[in-house]
Amino acid sequence: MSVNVYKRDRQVTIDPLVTCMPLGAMWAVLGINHGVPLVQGSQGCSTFARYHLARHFREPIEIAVSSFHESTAVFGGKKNLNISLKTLIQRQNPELIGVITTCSSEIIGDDVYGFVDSNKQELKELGYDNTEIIPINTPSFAGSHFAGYDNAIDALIKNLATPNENIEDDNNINIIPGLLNPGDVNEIKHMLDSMFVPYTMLTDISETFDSPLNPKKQGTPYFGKGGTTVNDIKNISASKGTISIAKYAKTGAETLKQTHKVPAVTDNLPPIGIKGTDEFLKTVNKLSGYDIIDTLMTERGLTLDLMADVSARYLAGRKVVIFGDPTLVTGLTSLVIELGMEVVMVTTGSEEKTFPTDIESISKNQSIDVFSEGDLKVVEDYVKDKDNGVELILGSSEARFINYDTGIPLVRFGFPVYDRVGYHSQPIVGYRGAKRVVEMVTNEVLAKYYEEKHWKLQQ
Amino acid sequence: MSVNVYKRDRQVTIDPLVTCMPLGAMWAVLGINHGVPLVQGSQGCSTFARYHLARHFREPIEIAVSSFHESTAVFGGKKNLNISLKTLIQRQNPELIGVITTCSSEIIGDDVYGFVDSNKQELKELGYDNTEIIPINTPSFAGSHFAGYDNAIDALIKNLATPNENIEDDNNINIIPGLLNPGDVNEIKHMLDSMFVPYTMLTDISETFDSPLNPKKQGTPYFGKGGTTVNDIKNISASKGTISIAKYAKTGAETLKQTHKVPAVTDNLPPIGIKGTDEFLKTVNKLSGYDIIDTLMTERGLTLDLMADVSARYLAGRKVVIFGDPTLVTGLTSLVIELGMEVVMVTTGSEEKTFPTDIESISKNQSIDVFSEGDLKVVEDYVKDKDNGVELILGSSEARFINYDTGIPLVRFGFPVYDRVGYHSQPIVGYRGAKRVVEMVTNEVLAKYYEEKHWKLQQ
Amino acid sequence: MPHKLFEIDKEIPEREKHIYIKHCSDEDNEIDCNKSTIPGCMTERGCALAGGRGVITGAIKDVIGLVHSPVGCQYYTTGVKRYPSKPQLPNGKTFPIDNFNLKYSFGTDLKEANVVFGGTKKLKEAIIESNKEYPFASAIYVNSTCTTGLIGDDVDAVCKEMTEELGKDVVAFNTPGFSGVSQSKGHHITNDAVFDRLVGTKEPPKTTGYDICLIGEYNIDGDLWVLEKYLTEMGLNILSRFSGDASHDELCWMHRSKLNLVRCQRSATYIADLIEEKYGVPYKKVDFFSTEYCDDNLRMLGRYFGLEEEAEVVIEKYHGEVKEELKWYKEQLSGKKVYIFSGGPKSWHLSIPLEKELGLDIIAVASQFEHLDGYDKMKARVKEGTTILDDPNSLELEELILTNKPDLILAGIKEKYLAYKHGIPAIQIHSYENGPYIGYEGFLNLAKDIYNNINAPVWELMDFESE
Amino acid sequence: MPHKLFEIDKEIPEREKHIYIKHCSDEDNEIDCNKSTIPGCMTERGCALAGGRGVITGAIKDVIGLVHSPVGCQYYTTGVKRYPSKPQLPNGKTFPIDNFNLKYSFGTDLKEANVVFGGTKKLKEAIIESNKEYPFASAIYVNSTCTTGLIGDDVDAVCKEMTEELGKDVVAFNTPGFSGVSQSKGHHITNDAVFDRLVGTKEPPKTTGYDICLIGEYNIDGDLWVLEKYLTEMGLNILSRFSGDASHDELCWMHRSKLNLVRCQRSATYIADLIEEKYGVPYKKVDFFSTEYCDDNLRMLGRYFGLEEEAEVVIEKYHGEVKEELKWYKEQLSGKKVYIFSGGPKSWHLSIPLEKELGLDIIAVASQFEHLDGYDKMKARVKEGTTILDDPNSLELEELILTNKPDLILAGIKEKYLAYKHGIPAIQIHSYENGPYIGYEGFLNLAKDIYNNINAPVWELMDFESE
Repeated sequence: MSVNVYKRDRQVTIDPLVTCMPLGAMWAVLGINHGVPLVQGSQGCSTFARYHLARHFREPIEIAVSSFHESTAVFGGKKNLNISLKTLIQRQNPELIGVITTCSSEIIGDDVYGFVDSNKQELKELGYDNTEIIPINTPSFAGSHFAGYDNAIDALIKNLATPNENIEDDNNINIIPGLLNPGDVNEIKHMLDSMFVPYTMLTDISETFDSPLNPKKQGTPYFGKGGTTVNDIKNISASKGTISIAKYAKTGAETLKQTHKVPAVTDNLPPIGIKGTDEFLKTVNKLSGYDIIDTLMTERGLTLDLMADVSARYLAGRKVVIFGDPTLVTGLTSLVIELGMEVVMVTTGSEEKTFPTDIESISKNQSIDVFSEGDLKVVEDYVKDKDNGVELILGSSEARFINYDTGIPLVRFGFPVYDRVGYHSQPIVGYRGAKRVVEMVTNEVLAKYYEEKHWKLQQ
Repeated sequence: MSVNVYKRDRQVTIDPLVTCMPLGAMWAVLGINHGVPLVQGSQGCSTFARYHLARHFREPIEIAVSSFHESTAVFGGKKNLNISLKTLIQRQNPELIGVITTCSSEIIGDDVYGFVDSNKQELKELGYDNTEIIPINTPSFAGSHFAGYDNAIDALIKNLATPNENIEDDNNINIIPGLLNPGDVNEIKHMLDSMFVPYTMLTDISETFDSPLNPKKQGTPYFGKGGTTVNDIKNISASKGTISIAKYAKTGAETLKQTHKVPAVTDNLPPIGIKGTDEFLKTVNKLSGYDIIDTLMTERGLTLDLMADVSARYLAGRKVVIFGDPTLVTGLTSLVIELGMEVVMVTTGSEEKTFPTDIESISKNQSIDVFSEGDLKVVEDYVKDKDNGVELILGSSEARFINYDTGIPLVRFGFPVYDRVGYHSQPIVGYRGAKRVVEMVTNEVLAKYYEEKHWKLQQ
Repeated sequence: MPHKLFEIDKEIPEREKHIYIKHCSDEDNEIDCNKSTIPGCMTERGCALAGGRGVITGAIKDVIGLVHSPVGCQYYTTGVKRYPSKPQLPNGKTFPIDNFNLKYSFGTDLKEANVVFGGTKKLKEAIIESNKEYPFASAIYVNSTCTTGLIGDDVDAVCKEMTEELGKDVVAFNTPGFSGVSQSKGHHITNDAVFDRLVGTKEPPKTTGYDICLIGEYNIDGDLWVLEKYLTEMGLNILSRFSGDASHDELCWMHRSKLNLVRCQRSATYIADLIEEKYGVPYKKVDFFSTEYCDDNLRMLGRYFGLEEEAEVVIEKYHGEVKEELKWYKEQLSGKKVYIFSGGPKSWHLSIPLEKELGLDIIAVASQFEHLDGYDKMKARVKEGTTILDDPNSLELEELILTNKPDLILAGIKEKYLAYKHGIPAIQIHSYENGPYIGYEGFLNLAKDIYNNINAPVWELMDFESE
Repeated sequence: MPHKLFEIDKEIPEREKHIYIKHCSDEDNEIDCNKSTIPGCMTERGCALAGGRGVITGAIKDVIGLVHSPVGCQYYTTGVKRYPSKPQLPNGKTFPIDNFNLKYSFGTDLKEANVVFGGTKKLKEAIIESNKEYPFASAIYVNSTCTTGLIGDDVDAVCKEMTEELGKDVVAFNTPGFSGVSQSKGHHITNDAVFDRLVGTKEPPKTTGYDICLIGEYNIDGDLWVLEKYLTEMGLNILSRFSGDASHDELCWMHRSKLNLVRCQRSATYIADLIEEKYGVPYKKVDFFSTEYCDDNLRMLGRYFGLEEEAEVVIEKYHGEVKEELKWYKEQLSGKKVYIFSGGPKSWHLSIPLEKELGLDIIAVASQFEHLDGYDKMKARVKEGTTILDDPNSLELEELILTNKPDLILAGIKEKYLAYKHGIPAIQIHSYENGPYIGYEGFLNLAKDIYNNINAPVWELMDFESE
């Protein structure tokens, strides 16, 4: 029907749903094989992020920091960066260092590009020239972690993708996944692998954020397993196309299009739900020329089978609030509508220009309240307003107290989920991810709304 | 430490945990591509089973019945069987019909072997000789559905496996899965596929009980997708070995060993939990000679990683009751002990001779109460006895009222699970199945025992 | 040629007589029904035990239901029906266990030795033990089964002995699965046994001039509670229920009712007849599906008991509550083609209401176990050209789907998922989806479920290529 | 040569002075500490905001905690600590929102324009709006951050203005992340600000001769409630808490305490010193980790307040409850090698208790931000050969693991999962696993967690081949 767009009527943010730019850049860099994010800023800027990533992934998160102190504010961060790069390279020998700026370094006017250039020279003279050093601008006040991720991917592409003259034309597809969980990235890889499509994930946190435990094979210093190699990124300029799953992460795809004429698909529905996944597979097929094979259609059929079983019977018309990453919220809104449920409110926490129209385009006959740049308080007030009749919340662990206070079930997805386990390693994308979401949603509905009339569960 | 074996001190069964033999045979036959179970008995014998299978799998379950009535009791079931076979073959043209006897047909003394033989002749004369007809003895009073499954698999092997003289020696492994869910069979197939081991599943319900929805491709009369083909079974006599996952389903493997010298492995731990899966993979490796490849070791490592994250922190020492299929209970007991939890009581509902010693062999330093031939009332009394301090139940939906009455979490597995969705299509076997179980167990513990002290969930 | 032989039935031409296409007003054509099913034809019918313990006695809140059989018969009849019950007893006390009928089943789990040497000893022990475990149970109902029928266990004698020994009713129901052609036989056996053994054996604590007995109302998904609300509000007193949310004692004093209302006329007219015959209590066949039938039947009761005004108050209140919403649903649903395949009478209960009140187009009706009287009603209530099927099997369902292309099927769980596979929505009409379905609010629930099923977005997603 | 240069540190030899191997009784060797971290060395340290809002003010139950920053600083300090609070206020009322400190954070979410043109206007609006949203909040605490420090927003002035406008305390905490070398600086700044701005500004409703103030006790996982129980039972009155489960008002009357007890001596001795200096209130450094320290310190308090007998009753009761179990754990754990890496003082609190009472072998201790006095205590409390590390980084942790092969690590969440990857159990000692860890029962909890971690069967499953 339509969306009603509301803007938060407060200056104060109460329980934000996003964090600042650097985290997104760290995320991107940690998707590089033997990549290390180096935060050019205060220690909190790395430590807080490490803490938050660690509690979500329950994995070691190794992020370096150049440790700004008062003196840095006075003399600038050049020395900190010099020492940091040398220390890191000497001790850890990473394949890549992403130099991630912060509010501090940006406000004091650090010229990280210049610093890095001069450093590269110095390091080369010292014999350390194996490590790519990529400056990434992420002034915290300039956007959310989604924007920081976008900047980082773009910086990686700009700095690494080499002209395709020397690269043989290949069938490679690039995927910019956005801030997806390992389970989601794995599911995308599963779909591409099923079609035998070669791809480069820009970048690939699927194993670095979800590494197997195997002490005997664990080297030091610690690096998570996997990740996209620097070489892979260097070679992307001859690819058949780039798909950016997240609209907030399209800059790199556009850069690659402009500089290397690689076709870019950046405005699709994410591969969440049936339509979104259909669209994704068709795009992959179109770009790569590889067929969509039957096993994927079987997965599709199995998901539809479950949807048929549960949608009219348990879910129809139930009112849902969804908040979080704009891409995931858009995709889940589509999936939830495919289930015959009613999405009553969505919010993303960040200001995403196309979000309201994206929601509108999938809203069908529903009237959806869209809160631009919401915070958790917006979600809480909406859910606690009984007139809204909210029956289910889809969101991160941030909503745990709303769930605790109201008893309205919370189906967890996205980042962060720290009060339950396993969520980061399971998908919500693809047909199988959709099936998992349908299972979670239905089982929460059954537990909450059917258990009290238990006889209805007997068949 | 030890197990304490208790026998139920009642003649009366209060809420049984097993059903009678025919259901197991139907299950086995429904794992055959275009296989139809034909129940030689009263209509309830097919309809009740169809109902119970349908509510668990949420799939069409097509089982024929020869519709015994009073006159059959007097004149015998020969005519019923004659008409049934002809009707079935003419209208459905199945690849195989399993003629499943019941208490009625056995008590009245139907000679189904004789009936089938004479029928085959008749049908051949009518030009219907494409359908294998396999008599399966399952007198309901002679055992549980586990035994019925065993009889059916054995009958299929006895009747179908042809001498291996004309069959080229191959690397095939046979798997008798037992009454596993589609998700479990798929997981076993995934492990074998990962190792590139060719196999025959005896039988394979993974798709027939979990078929994709795709009306355009759905032919009539309805048959579920997939299933083991009759030809595959005919060729198993040249296999490298047979693994029976379930001890209650070892007869077929033994038959194949005796008649065709195919090595049989029938006494292992099921591939549930780390040790069980390790053992399974090593057995596959030993029988087939194919290597255990790294992707499986990565799955192993990911499961261990989760186990390390949660076992000491959330699970250690929590008291668990497990009931259900003896194979699954044995495997889950092993897994739950691997998590550092305390298994206080197990029961299976059927009388399985080796069950207590199986449990003892994995009990480590735990003292476990084993109820031989328990029923749900045994579980209920145990759980409701506060002295036992039970904190978690692993079992089927049958325990829903125990959960409802006590609030003690129920982690669902096995058959039947009808009050939640998706369980039949997700595995508990293999490393990935173990990971899923660990997730379910942990998340139930978090929701029940940590949510009230919510601050503990913040990191 | 009102009969029709389906394509799939060409090898079993005897099916032709069971399938009838309504034509003009030809009243004479009889539908073959209540006959043995063709073996191996994939029937959806069940057995006498299902009809007895499954449909009728399983709804009673305070009795031990003991199945004398190998474990399967007990297993299959354990808590499978959506028959909630409240623990309140007519004597004002509360039964100590909530939903006792759903929670517990009892059985003798007969083994080979019992089959060889007879099962009565085990049965006795099982009765005694059950009673010991739940001494507060009001009675013990024992069902015999194929096995115990064939081995000749004298269940009646055991029950008689046990009744004396325990000082409470121990009632035998002789329901071997092979009795009769369908579960219908189990209904009949159970009606007879309750009448013979129980009715007239107790007296109610008090009686009024407005006492009624709801017969053949099993409280599927709370149906009975809806009717109870209407009837009580208009001034009637539910003296007995047979057998939804009933207590054992109520069955024993059914003869004291002033009027018996027969809801499910297939499974329970027997006992109403017997009571009328022996005790002179009249009965009315009633129909509370849909608003119009509900209006009519409440008015009829109002007239019968001189409670006309009270009936109108109830009608106005509850009919009023759903009127507008039903109108909206009718607009949405008009013209959608429906096939009703019920166990028994719902096929004729629902055909007119679905057409008149929801605008649906009933293209076919069928029943598992109706008798001729039921088919006559079906015939009377469907429009020209409607297909009427007796005891249809899975393959006929598929042919009907592919040929007649219904938009919705009302059937059981076995047919539901088969319909789905062909892309056709289906609602469980035996046990309901989001019931209750009876009465005004029930009919609205049914309308919602129909709407939600037909309009589930999943049906538009079937085709990958069409996107 | 008591200092040691780790292999991984050969390129950063300045680390040598931070790592010390205890040798005989050489008291003179100083450990380099409380100094800037080497950039890029993968430190585990945080910033001043973490030390201020994260550690101290985030525990207060009834104040609006507003971070004046881009969104990240607020995001990262939202409800992350395990600081439960009870809604009871000292005036007998109940704060309307349970665990307000965990549930809500407030921030200015500064954008580019605010950075260019200054953020004070937005800060004022945010303060006013927050107060409007939660008018019952007792005060508003505003933290400045790197950004607002660098752009020069006068947060003190805004808070002063707002205090007047709103008629409640609006307190500025100047905690830019770059202040000082670690979160320790944030502790100091916050101590000073609370003292300067709040202490002495209010009077308690009543005072007694047994009033104490618990300083540096943040109620991690309920620690404070354990101590409160002991102290209250022996007759003391907790007049103020700084700052676990504290209300704003309590901070304002800390000067009325008869004795201040300093629990976390790294983060909170500052304010105890200031109060003693200005108001003459003496303080005692206390240690309640383990049964022996608990005994000692309760006895000390008993002597101080003339409550010797009362103290003995408490000791007997609570020590008695855990004695046997602790003995069992000691038997199980004897000889297991442990590395303690705490934020601050837990490394010296726990070393002797873990050895004496649980039989563990402390092979290394470390701290993120201890100062020299802390390291002296660490040195004094560990046995010969123990490694002591200041501000160790991830790579040193790995080297320590591979070289010294501890059986268990007590550290934070960032180190926990790194230890796991090398097959070493680890317990979160900052925020605990299944705490509380203080007091008698807390020490038993810690023993259980240690036992469960070391003995988790998963560690025996690491190797596929060994099976």
